[in-house]
Amino acid sequence: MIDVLYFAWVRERIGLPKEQVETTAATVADLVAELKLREERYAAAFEDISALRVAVDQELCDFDTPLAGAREVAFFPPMTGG
Amino acid sequence: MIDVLYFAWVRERIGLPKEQVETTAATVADLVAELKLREERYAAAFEDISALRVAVDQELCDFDTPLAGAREVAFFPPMTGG
Amino acid sequence: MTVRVQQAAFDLGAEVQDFATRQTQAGAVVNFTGIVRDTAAGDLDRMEIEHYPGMTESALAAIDAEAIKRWELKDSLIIHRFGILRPNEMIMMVATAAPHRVDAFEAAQYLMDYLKSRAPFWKKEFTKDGAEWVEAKLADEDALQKW
Amino acid sequence: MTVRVQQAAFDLGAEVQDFATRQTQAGAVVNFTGIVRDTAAGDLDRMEIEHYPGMTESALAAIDAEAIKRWELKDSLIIHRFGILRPNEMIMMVATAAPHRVDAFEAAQYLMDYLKSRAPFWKKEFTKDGAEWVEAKLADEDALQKW
Repeated sequence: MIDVLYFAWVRERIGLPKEQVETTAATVADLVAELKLREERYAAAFEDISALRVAVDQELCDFDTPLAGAREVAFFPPMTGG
Repeated sequence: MIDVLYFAWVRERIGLPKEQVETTAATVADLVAELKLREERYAAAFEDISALRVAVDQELCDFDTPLAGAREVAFFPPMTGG
Repeated sequence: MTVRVQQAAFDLGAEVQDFATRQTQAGAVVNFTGIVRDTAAGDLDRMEIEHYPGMTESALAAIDAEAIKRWELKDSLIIHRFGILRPNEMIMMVATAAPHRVDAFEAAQYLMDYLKSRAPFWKKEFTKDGAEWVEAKLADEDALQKW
Repeated sequence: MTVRVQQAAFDLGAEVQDFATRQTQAGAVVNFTGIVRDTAAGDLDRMEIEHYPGMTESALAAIDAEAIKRWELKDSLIIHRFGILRPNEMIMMVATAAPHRVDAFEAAQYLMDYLKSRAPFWKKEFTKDGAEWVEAKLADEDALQKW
Protein backbone atom coordinates (compact mmCIF):
# COMPACT_ATOMS: atom_id res chain seq x y z
CA MET A 1 0.00 0.00 0.00
CA ILE A 2 1.25 3.42 -1.00
CA ASP A 3 -0.15 6.81 0.04
CA VAL A 4 -0.81 8.78 -3.12
CA LEU A 5 -1.19 12.56 -2.74
CA TYR A 6 -2.49 15.13 -5.22
CA PHE A 7 -1.98 18.88 -5.11
CA ALA A 8 -3.35 21.97 -6.87
CA TRP A 9 -5.24 21.24 -10.10
CA VAL A 10 -4.27 17.56 -9.99
CA ARG A 11 -6.12 17.34 -6.67
CA GLU A 12 -9.08 19.22 -8.15
CA ARG A 13 -9.30 17.01 -11.26
CA ILE A 14 -9.05 13.78 -9.36
CA GLY A 15 -11.34 15.12 -6.66
CA LEU A 16 -9.41 14.12 -3.59
CA PRO A 17 -6.17 15.12 -1.85
CA LYS A 18 -4.96 11.69 -0.82
CA GLU A 19 -5.74 8.02 -1.10
CA GLN A 20 -4.20 4.67 -0.33
CA VAL A 21 -3.40 2.64 -3.40
CA GLU A 22 -2.82 -1.09 -3.56
CA THR A 23 -0.22 -1.48 -6.25
CA THR A 24 2.64 -3.62 -7.50
CA ALA A 25 3.83 -0.90 -9.90
CA ALA A 26 7.61 -1.01 -10.29
CA THR A 27 8.03 2.68 -11.13
CA VAL A 28 6.15 5.96 -10.88
CA ALA A 29 5.30 5.68 -14.59
CA ASP A 30 3.78 2.25 -13.99
CA LEU A 31 1.68 3.65 -11.15
CA VAL A 32 0.48 6.47 -13.43
CA ALA A 33 -0.50 3.90 -16.07
CA GLU A 34 -2.51 1.95 -13.47
CA LEU A 35 -4.25 5.08 -12.17
CA LYS A 36 -5.17 6.24 -15.71
CA LEU A 37 -7.07 3.01 -16.28
CA ARG A 38 -9.24 3.57 -13.21
CA GLU A 39 -11.59 6.36 -14.22
CA GLU A 40 -11.94 9.24 -16.63
CA ARG A 41 -10.91 11.82 -13.97
CA TYR A 42 -7.58 10.03 -13.48
CA ALA A 43 -7.04 9.81 -17.22
CA ALA A 44 -7.74 13.55 -17.46
CA ALA A 45 -5.36 14.46 -14.62
CA PHE A 46 -2.52 12.36 -16.03
CA GLU A 47 -3.19 13.12 -19.70
CA ASP A 48 -0.07 15.23 -20.22
CA ILE A 49 2.61 13.90 -17.93
CA SER A 50 5.08 16.63 -19.02
CA ALA A 51 2.85 19.12 -17.18
CA LEU A 52 3.28 17.17 -13.94
CA ARG A 53 5.91 16.81 -11.28
CA VAL A 54 6.27 13.90 -8.87
CA ALA A 55 7.78 13.38 -5.45
CA VAL A 56 8.50 9.99 -3.89
CA ASP A 57 8.73 10.11 -0.11
CA GLN A 58 8.77 13.90 -0.31
CA GLU A 59 11.73 14.11 -2.68
CA LEU A 60 11.30 15.42 -6.22
CA CYS A 61 12.14 12.72 -8.75
CA ASP A 62 11.56 11.45 -12.28
CA PHE A 63 8.71 9.31 -13.55
CA ASP A 64 11.05 6.35 -14.03
CA THR A 65 11.92 6.30 -10.30
CA PRO A 66 11.43 2.81 -8.78
CA LEU A 67 8.72 2.48 -6.14
CA ALA A 68 10.35 -0.35 -4.15
CA GLY A 69 10.09 0.62 -0.50
CA ALA A 70 8.26 3.90 -1.20
CA ARG A 71 5.59 4.94 1.30
CA GLU A 72 4.31 8.12 -0.33
CA VAL A 73 3.99 9.37 -3.89
CA ALA A 74 2.74 12.88 -4.69
CA PHE A 75 1.64 14.34 -8.04
CA PHE A 76 1.37 18.05 -8.71
CA PRO A 77 1.90 20.77 -11.31
CA PRO A 78 5.14 22.77 -11.49
CA MET A 79 5.59 24.66 -8.24
CA THR A 80 4.96 28.36 -7.86
CA GLY A 81 6.58 29.37 -4.60
CA GLY A 82 8.05 32.72 -3.61
CA MET B 1 39.45 82.31 -6.74
CA ILE B 2 38.57 78.68 -6.38
CA ASP B 3 37.43 76.84 -3.26
CA VAL B 4 39.72 73.86 -2.76
CA LEU B 5 38.48 71.09 -0.46
CA TYR B 6 40.38 68.16 1.06
CA PHE B 7 38.91 65.02 2.56
CA ALA B 8 40.09 62.04 4.61
CA TRP B 9 43.89 61.62 4.72
CA VAL B 10 44.39 64.37 2.15
CA ARG B 11 42.73 66.76 4.60
CA GLU B 12 44.86 65.39 7.44
CA ARG B 13 48.13 65.71 5.53
CA ILE B 14 47.44 69.22 4.34
CA GLY B 15 46.04 70.14 7.72
CA LEU B 16 42.87 71.90 6.68
CA PRO B 17 39.54 70.96 5.12
CA LYS B 18 39.11 73.90 2.77
CA GLU B 19 40.84 76.99 1.50
CA GLN B 20 40.43 79.63 -1.16
CA VAL B 21 43.12 79.53 -3.81
CA GLU B 22 44.06 82.31 -6.20
CA THR B 23 45.03 80.51 -9.36
CA THR B 24 45.24 80.77 -13.11
CA ALA B 25 45.75 76.99 -13.51
CA ALA B 26 44.17 75.76 -16.73
CA THR B 27 43.51 72.21 -15.50
CA VAL B 28 43.29 70.23 -12.29
CA ALA B 29 46.79 68.87 -12.95
CA ASP B 30 48.12 72.43 -13.24
CA LEU B 31 46.46 73.32 -9.93
CA VAL B 32 48.07 70.28 -8.30
CA ALA B 33 51.49 71.35 -9.65
CA GLU B 34 51.00 74.82 -8.15
CA LEU B 35 49.89 73.45 -4.78
CA LYS B 36 52.86 71.03 -4.60
CA LEU B 37 55.26 73.98 -4.87
CA ARG B 38 53.72 75.68 -1.85
CA GLU B 39 54.89 73.63 1.11
CA GLU B 40 56.12 70.19 2.05
CA ARG B 41 52.67 69.11 3.37
CA TYR B 42 51.13 69.78 -0.06
CA ALA B 43 53.95 67.96 -1.81
CA ALA B 44 53.37 65.00 0.55
CA ALA B 45 49.60 64.95 -0.02
CA PHE B 46 49.93 65.08 -3.79
CA GLU B 47 52.99 62.86 -4.06
CA ASP B 48 51.19 59.94 -5.70
CA ILE B 49 48.39 61.34 -7.77
CA SER B 50 47.19 57.85 -8.76
CA ALA B 51 46.09 57.39 -5.12
CA LEU B 52 43.85 60.44 -5.39
CA ARG B 53 40.47 61.27 -6.83
CA VAL B 54 39.23 64.69 -7.79
CA ALA B 55 35.85 66.37 -8.16
CA VAL B 56 35.25 69.69 -9.91
CA ASP B 57 32.05 71.40 -8.82
CA GLN B 58 31.05 68.19 -7.02
CA GLU B 59 31.39 65.96 -10.08
CA LEU B 60 34.07 63.26 -10.23
CA CYS B 61 36.48 63.97 -13.07
CA ASP B 62 40.02 63.42 -14.37
CA PHE B 63 43.12 65.41 -13.56
CA ASP B 64 43.18 66.88 -17.06
CA THR B 65 39.76 68.50 -16.57
CA PRO B 66 39.85 72.24 -17.42
CA LEU B 67 39.19 74.63 -14.55
CA ALA B 68 37.62 77.42 -16.61
CA GLY B 69 34.51 78.55 -14.71
CA ALA B 70 35.02 76.07 -11.87
CA ARG B 71 34.05 77.27 -8.39
CA GLU B 72 35.05 74.24 -6.31
CA VAL B 73 37.72 71.55 -6.59
CA ALA B 74 37.95 68.68 -4.10
CA PHE B 75 40.78 66.17 -3.58
CA PHE B 76 40.35 62.90 -1.74
CA PRO B 77 41.36 59.22 -1.66
CA PRO B 78 39.24 56.52 -3.34
CA MET B 79 35.84 56.46 -1.71
CA THR B 80 34.73 53.81 0.76
CA GLY B 81 30.96 54.12 1.00
CA GLY B 82 28.42 51.43 1.80
CA MET C 1 19.40 28.49 9.09
CA THR C 2 15.83 29.12 10.17
CA VAL C 3 12.87 27.99 8.09
CA ARG C 4 9.29 28.83 9.00
CA VAL C 5 6.21 27.73 7.07
CA GLN C 6 3.09 29.34 8.49
CA GLN C 7 -0.43 30.47 7.78
CA ALA C 8 -0.21 33.57 9.97
CA ALA C 9 1.09 36.91 8.75
CA PHE C 10 4.63 37.83 9.76
CA ASP C 11 5.94 41.19 10.89
CA LEU C 12 8.50 42.08 8.21
CA GLY C 13 9.95 45.06 10.06
CA ALA C 14 10.43 43.11 13.27
CA GLU C 15 11.88 40.11 11.44
CA VAL C 16 14.41 42.18 9.47
CA GLN C 17 15.37 44.27 12.49
CA ASP C 18 15.81 41.17 14.61
CA PHE C 19 17.76 39.34 11.91
CA ALA C 20 20.14 42.26 11.31
CA THR C 21 20.74 43.08 14.97
CA ARG C 22 21.51 39.51 15.98
CA GLN C 23 24.43 39.34 13.53
CA THR C 24 27.86 39.78 15.06
CA GLN C 25 30.04 38.33 12.28
CA ALA C 26 28.29 39.67 9.22
CA GLY C 27 28.46 43.23 7.92
CA ALA C 28 26.13 42.57 4.98
CA VAL C 29 22.45 41.68 5.30
CA VAL C 30 20.13 41.15 2.34
CA ASN C 31 16.39 40.70 2.53
CA PHE C 32 13.85 39.81 -0.16
CA THR C 33 10.14 40.17 0.44
CA GLY C 34 7.38 38.92 -1.86
CA ILE C 35 4.04 40.73 -1.79
CA VAL C 36 0.66 39.74 -3.28
CA ARG C 37 0.12 41.92 -6.32
CA ASP C 38 -3.23 42.68 -7.86
CA THR C 39 -4.04 41.34 -11.32
CA ALA C 40 -3.54 43.62 -14.35
CA ALA C 41 -7.32 44.10 -14.34
CA GLY C 42 -7.20 45.15 -10.68
CA ASP C 43 -9.81 42.62 -9.64
CA LEU C 44 -7.92 40.19 -7.40
CA ASP C 45 -10.03 39.18 -4.44
CA ARG C 46 -7.51 36.81 -2.90
CA MET C 47 -4.71 34.37 -3.49
CA GLU C 48 -4.80 30.90 -1.99
CA ILE C 49 -1.50 29.16 -1.45
CA GLU C 50 -1.52 25.40 -1.13
CA HIS C 51 1.53 23.49 0.02
CA TYR C 52 2.75 19.99 0.82
CA PRO C 53 3.21 19.82 4.60
CA GLY C 54 6.35 17.93 5.48
CA MET C 55 7.94 18.17 2.06
CA THR C 56 7.73 21.97 2.13
CA GLU C 57 9.84 22.19 5.27
CA SER C 58 12.38 19.62 4.08
CA ALA C 59 12.64 21.19 0.61
CA LEU C 60 13.25 24.65 2.09
CA ALA C 61 15.79 23.26 4.56
CA ALA C 62 17.62 21.51 1.69
CA ILE C 63 17.71 24.70 -0.41
CA ASP C 64 18.97 26.62 2.62
CA ALA C 65 21.66 24.01 3.34
CA GLU C 66 22.88 24.20 -0.25
CA ALA C 67 23.13 28.01 -0.04
CA ILE C 68 25.16 27.70 3.17
CA LYS C 69 27.49 25.28 1.41
CA ARG C 70 28.02 27.56 -1.58
CA TRP C 71 28.42 30.97 0.07
CA GLU C 72 30.03 32.24 3.22
CA LEU C 73 26.82 32.82 5.14
CA LYS C 74 26.66 33.56 8.84
CA ASP C 75 22.89 33.29 9.03
CA SER C 76 19.77 32.86 6.92
CA LEU C 77 16.03 33.00 7.37
CA ILE C 78 13.16 31.80 5.19
CA ILE C 79 9.53 32.51 6.07
CA HIS C 80 6.79 31.36 3.67
CA ARG C 81 3.07 31.62 4.23
CA PHE C 82 0.25 29.42 2.96
CA GLY C 83 -3.54 29.78 3.03
CA ILE C 84 -5.59 32.83 2.02
CA LEU C 85 -3.75 36.08 1.27
CA ARG C 86 -5.25 39.39 0.16
CA PRO C 87 -3.65 41.95 -2.17
CA ASN C 88 -0.71 43.75 -0.54
CA GLU C 89 -0.19 41.03 2.06
CA MET C 90 3.34 39.72 2.35
CA ILE C 91 3.72 36.16 1.05
CA MET C 92 7.26 35.35 2.08
CA MET C 93 10.69 36.65 2.90
CA VAL C 94 14.27 35.44 2.86
CA ALA C 95 17.19 37.07 4.63
CA THR C 96 20.91 36.33 4.40
CA ALA C 97 23.84 37.61 6.44
CA ALA C 98 27.46 37.44 5.28
CA PRO C 99 30.79 39.16 5.83
CA HIS C 100 30.70 40.42 2.22
CA ARG C 101 27.82 41.81 0.22
CA VAL C 102 28.36 39.59 -2.82
CA ASP C 103 27.72 36.44 -0.75
CA ALA C 104 24.64 37.91 0.91
CA PHE C 105 23.18 39.02 -2.45
CA GLU C 106 23.95 35.85 -4.39
CA ALA C 107 22.73 33.53 -1.64
CA ALA C 108 19.45 35.46 -1.37
CA GLN C 109 18.96 35.22 -5.13
CA TYR C 110 19.77 31.54 -5.06
CA LEU C 111 17.24 30.94 -2.27
CA MET C 112 14.59 32.84 -4.24
CA ASP C 113 15.29 31.06 -7.54
CA TYR C 114 15.03 27.64 -5.93
CA LEU C 115 12.10 28.52 -3.75
CA LYS C 116 10.15 29.64 -6.85
CA SER C 117 10.48 26.33 -8.69
CA ARG C 118 11.53 23.69 -6.18
CA ALA C 119 9.51 24.32 -3.03
CA PRO C 120 6.07 22.67 -3.10
CA PHE C 121 3.79 25.71 -3.09
CA TRP C 122 0.98 26.37 -5.55
CA LYS C 123 -0.82 29.68 -5.94
CA LYS C 124 -4.41 30.16 -7.07
CA GLU C 125 -5.82 33.58 -7.84
CA PHE C 126 -9.49 34.37 -7.22
CA THR C 127 -11.15 37.21 -9.12
CA LYS C 128 -14.82 38.01 -9.73
CA ASP C 129 -14.51 35.97 -12.94
CA GLY C 130 -13.44 32.82 -11.15
CA ALA C 131 -10.27 31.14 -10.02
CA GLU C 132 -7.07 30.25 -11.82
CA TRP C 133 -3.94 28.42 -10.81
CA VAL C 134 -0.86 30.57 -11.31
CA GLU C 135 1.28 28.94 -13.99
CA ALA C 136 4.97 28.37 -13.43
CA LYS C 137 7.07 30.64 -15.64
CA LEU C 138 9.67 29.27 -18.02
CA ALA C 139 11.93 32.15 -16.92
CA ASP C 140 11.82 30.84 -13.35
CA GLU C 141 12.86 27.37 -14.48
CA ASP C 142 15.60 28.89 -16.64
CA ALA C 143 16.86 30.95 -13.68
CA LEU C 144 18.06 27.71 -12.05
CA GLN C 145 20.52 27.11 -14.88
CA LYS C 146 22.84 29.84 -13.76
CA TRP C 147 23.64 28.23 -10.39
CA MET D 1 13.71 57.77 -5.34
CA THR D 2 14.44 58.85 -1.79
CA VAL D 3 17.98 59.62 -0.62
CA ARG D 4 18.80 60.47 2.97
CA VAL D 5 22.27 61.34 4.28
CA GLN D 6 22.20 61.68 8.03
CA GLN D 7 24.25 61.46 11.22
CA ALA D 8 21.43 59.95 13.28
CA ALA D 9 20.75 56.23 13.50
CA PHE D 10 17.84 54.92 11.42
CA ASP D 11 15.24 52.35 12.41
CA LEU D 12 15.86 49.52 9.91
CA GLY D 13 12.72 47.57 10.82
CA ALA D 14 10.46 50.61 10.51
CA GLU D 15 12.11 51.71 7.25
CA VAL D 16 11.79 48.28 5.61
CA GLN D 17 8.23 47.79 6.84
CA ASP D 18 7.22 51.25 5.64
CA PHE D 19 8.97 50.79 2.29
CA ALA D 20 7.36 47.41 1.62
CA THR D 21 3.87 48.37 2.73
CA ARG D 22 3.73 51.56 0.68
CA GLN D 23 4.26 49.59 -2.57
CA THR D 24 1.16 48.96 -4.62
CA GLN D 25 2.72 48.10 -8.00
CA ALA D 26 5.69 46.02 -6.92
CA GLY D 27 5.58 42.42 -5.71
CA ALA D 28 9.33 42.21 -5.10
CA VAL D 29 11.21 44.20 -2.47
CA VAL D 30 14.94 43.87 -1.83
CA ASN D 31 16.84 45.46 1.03
CA PHE D 32 20.55 45.61 1.75
CA THR D 33 21.85 46.74 5.13
CA GLY D 34 25.48 47.46 5.98
CA ILE D 35 26.59 47.02 9.59
CA VAL D 36 29.81 48.12 11.35
CA ARG D 37 31.90 44.99 11.87
CA ASP D 38 34.60 44.64 14.44
CA THR D 39 38.22 44.27 13.32
CA ALA D 40 39.70 40.77 13.08
CA ALA D 41 41.46 41.51 16.38
CA GLY D 42 38.14 42.43 17.97
CA ASP D 43 39.40 45.80 19.16
CA LEU D 44 37.37 48.30 17.16
CA ASP D 45 36.36 51.22 19.32
CA ARG D 46 34.55 53.17 16.61
CA MET D 47 34.33 54.02 12.94
CA GLU D 48 34.21 57.62 11.80
CA ILE D 49 32.62 58.30 8.45
CA GLU D 50 33.49 61.54 6.69
CA HIS D 51 31.60 62.73 3.65
CA TYR D 52 31.37 65.60 1.21
CA PRO D 53 28.16 67.49 1.99
CA GLY D 54 26.42 68.52 -1.20
CA MET D 55 28.28 66.14 -3.46
CA THR D 56 27.18 63.15 -1.38
CA GLU D 57 23.52 63.88 -1.97
CA SER D 58 23.96 64.62 -5.67
CA ALA D 59 26.17 61.54 -6.25
CA LEU D 60 23.61 59.27 -4.54
CA ALA D 61 20.75 60.86 -6.48
CA ALA D 62 22.64 60.31 -9.74
CA ILE D 63 23.33 56.64 -8.91
CA ASP D 64 19.67 56.20 -8.00
CA ALA D 65 18.52 57.89 -11.23
CA GLU D 66 20.73 55.58 -13.28
CA ALA D 67 19.28 52.51 -11.54
CA ILE D 68 15.76 53.73 -12.28
CA LYS D 69 16.72 54.14 -15.93
CA ARG D 70 18.18 50.64 -16.18
CA TRP D 71 15.63 48.56 -14.30
CA GLU D 72 11.87 48.58 -13.94
CA LEU D 73 11.78 50.02 -10.45
CA LYS D 74 8.66 51.29 -8.75
CA ASP D 75 10.52 52.75 -5.79
CA SER D 76 13.92 52.99 -4.16
CA LEU D 77 15.43 54.24 -0.93
CA ILE D 78 19.01 55.01 0.08
CA ILE D 79 19.94 55.95 3.64
CA HIS D 80 23.60 56.54 4.51
CA ARG D 81 24.98 57.74 7.81
CA PHE D 82 28.11 59.74 8.59
CA GLY D 83 29.86 60.61 11.86
CA ILE D 84 30.81 58.26 14.67
CA LEU D 85 29.49 54.69 14.56
CA ARG D 86 30.15 51.90 17.05
CA PRO D 87 30.45 48.16 16.28
CA ASN D 88 27.08 46.62 15.32
CA GLU D 89 25.55 49.94 14.40
CA MET D 90 23.91 50.11 10.99
CA ILE D 91 25.82 52.25 8.51
CA MET D 92 23.45 52.36 5.60
CA MET D 93 20.64 50.66 3.73
CA VAL D 94 19.23 50.55 0.24
CA ALA D 95 15.81 49.22 -0.74
CA THR D 96 14.33 48.59 -4.18
CA ALA D 97 10.81 47.66 -5.25
CA ALA D 98 9.96 46.15 -8.63
CA PRO D 99 7.29 44.02 -10.29
CA HIS D 100 9.87 41.23 -10.77
CA ARG D 101 12.53 39.98 -8.40
CA VAL D 102 15.38 40.12 -10.92
CA ASP D 103 14.99 43.90 -11.28
CA ALA D 104 14.78 44.46 -7.54
CA PHE D 105 17.89 42.33 -6.91
CA GLU D 106 20.02 43.73 -9.73
CA ALA D 107 19.11 47.34 -9.00
CA ALA D 108 19.98 46.88 -5.31
CA GLN D 109 23.35 45.36 -6.25
CA TYR D 110 23.99 48.17 -8.70
CA LEU D 111 23.21 50.78 -6.06
CA MET D 112 25.57 49.07 -3.61
CA ASP D 113 28.40 48.67 -6.13
CA TYR D 114 28.29 52.34 -7.10
CA LEU D 115 27.75 53.58 -3.59
CA LYS D 116 30.90 51.73 -2.46
CA SER D 117 33.21 53.40 -4.96
CA ARG D 118 31.45 56.48 -6.33
CA ALA D 119 29.75 58.13 -3.35
CA PRO D 120 32.06 60.47 -1.40
CA PHE D 121 32.29 58.70 1.93
CA TRP D 122 35.52 57.80 3.73
CA LYS D 123 35.75 55.46 6.71
CA LYS D 124 38.32 55.60 9.46
CA GLU D 125 38.65 52.85 12.04
CA PHE D 126 39.76 53.62 15.60
CA THR D 127 41.29 50.87 17.74
CA LYS D 128 43.39 51.03 20.89
CA ASP D 129 46.46 51.01 18.61
CA GLY D 130 45.41 54.14 16.77
CA ALA D 131 43.39 55.11 13.73
CA GLU D 132 43.48 53.96 10.11
CA TRP D 133 41.62 55.01 7.01
CA VAL D 134 39.81 52.07 5.43
CA GLU D 135 41.38 51.43 2.03
CA ALA D 136 39.23 51.06 -1.05
CA LYS D 137 39.24 47.48 -2.34
CA LEU D 138 40.24 46.62 -5.86
CA ALA D 139 37.34 44.15 -5.91
CA ASP D 140 34.93 47.02 -5.31
CA GLU D 141 36.35 48.96 -8.23
CA ASP D 142 36.23 45.84 -10.39
CA ALA D 143 32.60 45.26 -9.44
CA LEU D 144 31.64 48.33 -11.49
CA GLN D 145 32.87 46.67 -14.68
CA LYS D 146 29.95 44.31 -14.84
CA TRP D 147 27.32 47.06 -15.20
